Amino acid sequence: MMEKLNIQNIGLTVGILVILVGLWGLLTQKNLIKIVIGFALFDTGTHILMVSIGYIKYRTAPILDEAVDIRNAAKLVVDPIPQALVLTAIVIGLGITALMLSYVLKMYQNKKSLEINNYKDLKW
Amino acid sequence: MENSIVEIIGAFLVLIGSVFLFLGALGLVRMPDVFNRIQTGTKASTLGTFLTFFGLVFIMPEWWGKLILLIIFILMTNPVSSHVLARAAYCIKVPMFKKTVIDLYGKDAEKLFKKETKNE
Amino acid sequence: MVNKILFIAALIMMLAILLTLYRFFKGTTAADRLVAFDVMTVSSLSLIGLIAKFSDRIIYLDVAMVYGLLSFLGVIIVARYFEKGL
Amino acid sequence: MLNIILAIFLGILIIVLAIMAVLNKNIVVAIIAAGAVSLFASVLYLILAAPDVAMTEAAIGSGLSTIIFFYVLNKINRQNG
Repeated sequence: MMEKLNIQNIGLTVGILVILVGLWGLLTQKNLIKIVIGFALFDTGTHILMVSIGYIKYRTAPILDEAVDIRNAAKLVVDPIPQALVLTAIVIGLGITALMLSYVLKMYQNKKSLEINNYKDLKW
Repeated sequence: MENSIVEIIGAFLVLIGSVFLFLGALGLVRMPDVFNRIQTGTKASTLGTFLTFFGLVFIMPEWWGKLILLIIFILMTNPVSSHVLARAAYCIKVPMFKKTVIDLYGKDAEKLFKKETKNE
Repeated sequence: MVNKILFIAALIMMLAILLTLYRFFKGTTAADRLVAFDVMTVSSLSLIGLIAKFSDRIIYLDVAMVYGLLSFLGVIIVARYFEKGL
Repeated sequence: MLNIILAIFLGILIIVLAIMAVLNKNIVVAIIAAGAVSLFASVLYLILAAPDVAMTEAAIGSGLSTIIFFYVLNKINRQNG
């Protein structure tokens, strides 16, 4: 039991739980802005999950300065590839959030309402 | 494992700083209305963060540049944010505690907000 | 000796963040919650300083600087929204 | 040892704030809670040895997202009356 309690497993658990909470908010809320907030939580959860996949025990951050010897750097630092992927995903998540919010603004300008139940134009 | 006396002084400074942070959070729970909470929370937490970074200067002497920069940054931004917060809380008319004695900001604030709305 | 004292200091800071979380959870108005958010971020700023000391990398202090700047910006934005719109 | 205690503490904090961001009726409080989730997630990235991701998450996920949300909320309020 105590051997399973390391930082990587805690990170994976927190990531999956935040993904589930975001999905719950995305599916059950009626307000349009609350739906976008649920999407932002989902995004944060996937980022925590991906960073904690690349973590290796007892190692330090992959930035080379005087604390990390360059010749032994491959044995001292964690995996830098998932961090680079997450760095890209954060910026794309901001773009998607801004696009969804601009759609919310357009929908509000048409119908003067933020309730999801008032938009039934596609159900004829 | 032996530590020099300077490092132990620094560690005790960090401990005093954390106690100040705890007292600020306790005041945030115990105080009755918004303005009292702003006063106790931001003042105590500013001193706590200041003492923590100042103690880290004693423990890690080669990091002094960035730590002093952080201390100056905290001392400049934290009172500004507390002031803006108090002004916003007054502006949306948060109810005061019923034992409040005096409100000197009232008349000035009425004139100020009227003038600003006229200009727009 | 020094490491034990710093460990106790980190535990006290975590307790302080939990108390502000209680105020954030219960606070009756939105301004209460904004004050709790401000104190919470300032407390975790000094927690980042202790993490940097324990893992012995100076690069972590840059994160503390960005963190402080962005939390300040968030409080200013929400207060401006309360006052008269952005 | 301190790393494991801090990770458990930050995980509990992140999950409580996320549930609060979903369940609260007031939209302003929900947006502040979502920003707080991003800020504490950046401290968790610091423990997971990723300071560059922590910096970007604190700048973009917390700062810029909150600004965009309040910009849209202000536009909606202004069209109302």
